[in-house]
Amino acid sequence: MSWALVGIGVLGAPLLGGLLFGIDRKITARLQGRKGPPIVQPFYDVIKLLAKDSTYTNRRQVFYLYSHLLWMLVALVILLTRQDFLVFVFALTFSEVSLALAGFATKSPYSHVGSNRELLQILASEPVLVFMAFALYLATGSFLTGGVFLIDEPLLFSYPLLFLAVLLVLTILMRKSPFDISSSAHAHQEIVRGISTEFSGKYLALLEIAHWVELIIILIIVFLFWVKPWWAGVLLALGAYFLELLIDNTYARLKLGTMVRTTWAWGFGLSLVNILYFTL
Amino acid sequence: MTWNQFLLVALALPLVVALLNYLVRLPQIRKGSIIVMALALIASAVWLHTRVGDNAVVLSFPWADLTILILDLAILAYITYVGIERRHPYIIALAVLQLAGLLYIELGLRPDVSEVPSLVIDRLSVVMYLVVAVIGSIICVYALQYMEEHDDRAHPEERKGRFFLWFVLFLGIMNGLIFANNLFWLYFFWEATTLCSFQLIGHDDTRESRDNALLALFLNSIGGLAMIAAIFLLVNTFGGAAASLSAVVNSGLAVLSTSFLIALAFLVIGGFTKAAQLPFQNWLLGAMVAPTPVSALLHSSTMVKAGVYLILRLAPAYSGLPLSTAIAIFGGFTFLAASLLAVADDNAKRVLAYSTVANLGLIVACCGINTSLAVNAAVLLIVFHAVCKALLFMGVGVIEHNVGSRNIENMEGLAARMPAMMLVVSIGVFGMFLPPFGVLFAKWAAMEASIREPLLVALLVAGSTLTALFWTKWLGRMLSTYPREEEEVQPVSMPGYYVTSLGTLALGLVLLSLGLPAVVNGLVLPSTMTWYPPAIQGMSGLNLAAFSWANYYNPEIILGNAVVPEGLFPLGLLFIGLLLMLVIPMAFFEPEKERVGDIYLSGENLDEGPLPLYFAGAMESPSKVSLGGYYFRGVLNDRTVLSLNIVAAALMVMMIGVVAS
Amino acid sequence: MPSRTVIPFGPQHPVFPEPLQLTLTVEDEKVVEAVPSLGYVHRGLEKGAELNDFVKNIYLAERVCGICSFMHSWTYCSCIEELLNIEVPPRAEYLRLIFAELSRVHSHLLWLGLYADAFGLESLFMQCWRVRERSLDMQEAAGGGRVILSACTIGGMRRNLDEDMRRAFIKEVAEIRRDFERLVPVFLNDYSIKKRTVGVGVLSKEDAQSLGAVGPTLRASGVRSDARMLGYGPYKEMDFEPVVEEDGDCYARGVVRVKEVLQALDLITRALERLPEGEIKVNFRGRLKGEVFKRMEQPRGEMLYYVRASRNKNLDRFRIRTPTFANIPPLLKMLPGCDLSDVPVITLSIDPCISCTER
Amino acid sequence: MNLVHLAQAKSPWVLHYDASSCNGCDIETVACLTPLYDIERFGAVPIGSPKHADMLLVTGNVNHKSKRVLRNIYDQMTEPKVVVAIGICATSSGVFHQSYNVLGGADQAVPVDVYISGCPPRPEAIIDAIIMGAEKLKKKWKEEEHPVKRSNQGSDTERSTADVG
Amino acid sequence: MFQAMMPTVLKNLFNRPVTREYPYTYREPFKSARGRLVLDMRECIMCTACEKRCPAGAIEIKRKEGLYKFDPYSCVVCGACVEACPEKCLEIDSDWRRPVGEMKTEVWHIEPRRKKADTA
Ligand code: SF4
Ligand code: SF4
Ligand code: SF4
Ligand code: SF4
Ligand code: SF4
Ligand code: SF4
Ligand code: SF4
Repeated sequence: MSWALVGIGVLGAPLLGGLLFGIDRKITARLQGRKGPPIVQPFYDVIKLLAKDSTYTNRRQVFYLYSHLLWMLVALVILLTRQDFLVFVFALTFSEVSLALAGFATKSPYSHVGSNRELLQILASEPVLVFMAFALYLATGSFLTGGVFLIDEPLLFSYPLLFLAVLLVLTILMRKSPFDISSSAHAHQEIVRGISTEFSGKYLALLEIAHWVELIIILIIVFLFWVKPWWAGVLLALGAYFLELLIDNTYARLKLGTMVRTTWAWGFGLSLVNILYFTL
Repeated sequence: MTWNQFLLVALALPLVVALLNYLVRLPQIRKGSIIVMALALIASAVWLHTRVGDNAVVLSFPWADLTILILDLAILAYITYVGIERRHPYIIALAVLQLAGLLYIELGLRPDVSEVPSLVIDRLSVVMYLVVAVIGSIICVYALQYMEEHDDRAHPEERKGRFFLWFVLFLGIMNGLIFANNLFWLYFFWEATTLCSFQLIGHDDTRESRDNALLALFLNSIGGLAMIAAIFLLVNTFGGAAASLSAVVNSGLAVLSTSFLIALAFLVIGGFTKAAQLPFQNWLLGAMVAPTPVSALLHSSTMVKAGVYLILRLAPAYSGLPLSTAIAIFGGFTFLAASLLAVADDNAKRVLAYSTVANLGLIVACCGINTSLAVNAAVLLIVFHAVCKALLFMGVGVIEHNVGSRNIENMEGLAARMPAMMLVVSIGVFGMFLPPFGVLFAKWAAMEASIREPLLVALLVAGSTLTALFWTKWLGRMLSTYPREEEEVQPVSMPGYYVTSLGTLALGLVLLSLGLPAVVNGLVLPSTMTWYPPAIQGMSGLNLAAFSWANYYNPEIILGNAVVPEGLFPLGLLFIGLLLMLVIPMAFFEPEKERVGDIYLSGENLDEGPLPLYFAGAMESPSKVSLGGYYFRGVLNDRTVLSLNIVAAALMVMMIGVVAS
Repeated sequence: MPSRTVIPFGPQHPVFPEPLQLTLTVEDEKVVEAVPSLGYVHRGLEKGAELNDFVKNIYLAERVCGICSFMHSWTYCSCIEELLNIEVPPRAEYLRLIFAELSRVHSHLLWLGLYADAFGLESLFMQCWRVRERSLDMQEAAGGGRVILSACTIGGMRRNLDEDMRRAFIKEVAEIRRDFERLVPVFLNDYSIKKRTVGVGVLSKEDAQSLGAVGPTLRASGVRSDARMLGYGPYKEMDFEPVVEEDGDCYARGVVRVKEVLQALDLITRALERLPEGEIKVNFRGRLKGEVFKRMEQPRGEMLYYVRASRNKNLDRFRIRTPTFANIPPLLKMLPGCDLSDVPVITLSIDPCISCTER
Repeated sequence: MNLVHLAQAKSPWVLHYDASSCNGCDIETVACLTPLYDIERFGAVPIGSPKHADMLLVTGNVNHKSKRVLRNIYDQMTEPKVVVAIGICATSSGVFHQSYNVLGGADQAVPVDVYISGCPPRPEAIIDAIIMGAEKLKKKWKEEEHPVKRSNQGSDTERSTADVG
Repeated sequence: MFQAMMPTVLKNLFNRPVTREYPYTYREPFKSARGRLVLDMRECIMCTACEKRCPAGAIEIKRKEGLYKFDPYSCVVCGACVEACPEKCLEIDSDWRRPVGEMKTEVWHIEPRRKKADTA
């Protein structure tokens, strides 16, 4: 891969992610029996936000918000260039930590609670991703993401349980019900909009764009479970995406404690059992 | 410079400076002598680094053996005296047992140690010496200013003299410890660090500090006893020649006798106590009552590092044995448990202490994994952890003096009041768990190496996520400011000593991380090369030696084109990320053009004007928004600590069981 | 010292459609203290009513609340009717019952939707409101307004129901029931909803009684109490039996309302089938004098009206005690000790209606 | 900047505040979100924080207590922003005009851009108002300042029976 | 049931959305709906019955000047005035008023005419 391709990836991912978000809103609307917004709605939103005036409460908030987007992109680049998956998880964590710090930087009770919840979401989701790195190593003999392209059998076949665990944490990463507790697409939250309560204008737009990138990252993670032929992986990713939408629309939002308990018991358990089974 | 001259600088100079400060209590003398000593130590470290090659330097001073023995007995006698005076039966018992053991070995077994080299200086010692000398010296400079501000009620000058006596002595003893090869010498330095830490923890002479000093003495005496037991087993079975660290290490699998293995286990347990592994962590937490430079010294470069240093050094000896796996699991468990406890604490210094315990656990786990990658990761962790922790402790010390509290909650909004400290602490915290800093690199290597033990993988994964939780939580509290707080609050200015010491360390941390390949190739790999030559990499073929400068910053590798089979830490890419993180906000953020907005308080803000963060509450009364961190006390409380300790103790018993069977 | 967070929860807050402030003190995320602050929608309606001609007050009473608007006008009108000794024709009384129960259907469906939103199940909210639109169409077709009907007047009704419409209504009610029954199992059985509501915000029978809870909040705690049991209007002919649940948690309160929707649909069908022929309005004359006190069951519980008059056209005193007013003390009993995420669920579980509480 | 204009008209994020209504208007506003009306078709989504909102939907009269809140929310919204007064209470004060605690319509607290009458207005009418408000949003973009209109005295439409008859 | 919502959402997905496409399609309001008050003042005799019955104070009559002011932004469309008017000048229409950017009062100048009673 050359720099140019990486550049295309970095620019293209948000666009694709935005489009997928538009489709998400359309499908969600249809699941609720509504017509829903046009598919390009996320782009309208972000362009509008970019043109809107913005306020900030202090400089560090702005700094960490940029850092959130930036490290999300770094994580994307690591993934796109098929590098070390463990490092990818670290970069993703840095991105989420930055977001939490951006929320903490304002002395707003809503952001504060949101940031704390974000941290617990990291706590809930990161282990499974790290396990995935180990699974990659065990299956391919390398921590590099590129390894999955070298083996013939899809990762899914050796790690069905881990795949389930990944699906479980995808709900968290995609901020979908039942685990959309730190900030959700839907406004009706007990903590208003959580971390993003204090962002406005272009800063909110930055956050939205970061979410788009995050979505692409998430889909790539699913894709890795079945890379050969490539369309199988794409189908798998889209299937998982649709499944998340269904779950989002049929589950009530669960509570913080339930989330941590569920992901640690099931996510951890399933991954570990699968990895142990694989090594034996 | 000759070796003798070097030893004069490394061992005798601190002793002299310590005594000088105790006897002549003049601030000018104190400052001058300590700064000179610091510079001399740093210079000697550089000299040592250039001087020691792949072959260890062996130095023998048989004439000093008797002196060492007498000093040993003196220390033990003193500890017994303390135990009697403070009516602590366990300390008395432990000290008397050690005394009896030592006397029995010397008089009953009469080992012939004339063949045993007193000191051996190899590359690992060089790494340790660099850590102790450089970081220790910087802490000394910091302490000069800190102790000026420290509240010593009566006879301030006398107390300062006493403080610097033990403080500087500590450095010298630590230098001895990392060179010692003769087990009796090692034991002496070991006990001397115990003594120094006892004196320093009790420095404030309050009830609390005296109690905690006693606790440290008690728990470390267990380690001392373990060491005596190990020496006894070795000398009893193999004769005097076995009382040599290098002999123990090099004998390796050749002497697979039970008593050798048990001796090995005892030595490791001795290391556990010093390294404050669960269930011995309490002395380190109690030590937090001491003045901050002491904590910084204990955590970063001396006491606890002595513990892991010993375990690390012994790693080749137990390589491939069940003991090794047991150590790995034990370390992993400590890593997880300490991280968990750190989440529930709101005392900044205790959080740092738990984090130290956790990281030492990780180092121990690496030693237990015992592959080239893992052991190199352990060395790297020792180096970077020392830098970060020294920085963090010193930062917290400054904050504590200004805020008047160690409670994390009281540090809220520090970013506005002490922006410089915020920067320093942020670097320290980022250094502990975020890419591309060294600790994370080492953690990455450790995790990739841990693939050998799936159970260990689980422990490390759980522990490392918890790490992110408590660090971010703390940093978040400090960042939290209300709009316009910066304009309203006067930033606190910083004395030169602080700027020098903290600035050096912060800059050093960034530079060391940037130059990771140099650190790996120049320091870390050579220090393990003797036992883990790159040719026989561990099970995971991941080869740290392949990661040269060229590799890290090679665009081809950043782009993932080069085929590196096992794993790769794309340092260059991560640094580009870090750089952009600093540049982009500066480029796009125009604070003048934008409005500072009040925070959202559901429409009931009263914070225009003199009442920041107030909202109209019930009956229109102004109520203040207050924020509190999450500590999960419902789940993590004393009972959790107790059960974790029990599990740790059980693991340790099992470890010995594994060895004995 | 445990660290505590103080959160101003409201008045402007996405989970509350109406302004209400709870100053929440939380530790981690456990609520330690909740202090309410009211008065954001106080309009001085009762005082305003005393300035008016008593006939105009029908329109004012309707606007005590836009949700159970019809019930307010019914209660007000029946107070005046009692003062003036007016005998309301039976057809009008039946029509009133039909509209009142229709209000209950739309009010409960509305609430079930908001409740679903409070625990984050947006699609369920959408479905509840979608069903509710049918009942609004019925109200508009027959009463002239989607939510504020202005159909009730002193002495009877302003709007009649012709035979075609009556038949259409019976059919429409059956369809509402069919649509709603699809959602019933969701409220009763869904795993995630139960996870969020069972055992949350428990109000014991004793507390419910001593703190003066009313309506579904009271009935969900196992107390058989409903003002409709008094048999005002045509209720005496309806064999009315209140819905009672025992557990007193949020889940039980939801179940009570789900069952009440079905019950209300039954009552409407029955009333439509038995609808007597005849006049819908009688003319009245006379002077207002005396005082009257009325209890009626609104969707949210029992409501008290007190009217005193001595001046012919104007009222001397006009007082309303609304159900939410009575349900706030039980709410404050339930909040401490719950999780922050439970606050919206518990608060909404009493179906707070601030506009009537503050009038 | 046609794209920006398009985006602004297509993405009005609404914040609803009940300044002291009877609920009638509130529930009709909420009804606009529901499947039958679905204002998300026009990109309008309800939003919790004023900092994200483009459009403030006010229902109900302004009273002494809600005036400050309304003003505060309005101030926290960033430009461009429009205010829509929904229902008679918010345009004037309807049946509550003689109550002691009622100050009048929403324009007593914030400048109003769109008025919609009705007690309560039908959801269709509210959709009309939101579309109209969204159109106004793009006009307001980067206007220097928003003069605060504090009166609701528009010029009267003069008509006479002679004109009609 | 684990996910009781599933059948409903799937049904929704595969059915057409129920959204009424207002403003692209227009659904006639019910005939009886109270949309807005329309005035036709040709027959008005300035008796002020409507003014007296209006709960919202939307009608203001100045007999001497022949002024009849109606504020559509105060009218709650209750219909009390319609019932009160002897001349059937007022009527409730089922269509609704469109939003405006500026509120305007309807002012009618009513030519002085004799009351109906007089003509009779
Ligand atoms: S009347 Fe009630 S609301 Fe008003 S001030 Fe008194 S106690 Fe408060
Ligand atoms: S008005 Fe009545 S109910 Fe209210 S506080 Fe006073 S006595 Fe109690
Ligand atoms: S409870 Fe009050 S505000 Fe709510 S709908 Fe009923 S009357 Fe209206
Ligand atoms: S109980 Fe609620 S809905 Fe019923 S009249 Fe009162 S405020 Fe209105
Ligand atoms: S306009 Fe009518 S429906 Fe709307 S709040 Fe006012 S009284 Fe209620
Ligand atoms: S319809 Fe009602 S509010 Fe409107 S003018 Fe007539 S009486 Fe007044
Ligand atoms: S009641 Fe009719 S006739 Fe009399 S003033 Fe009013 S509109 Fe004119």
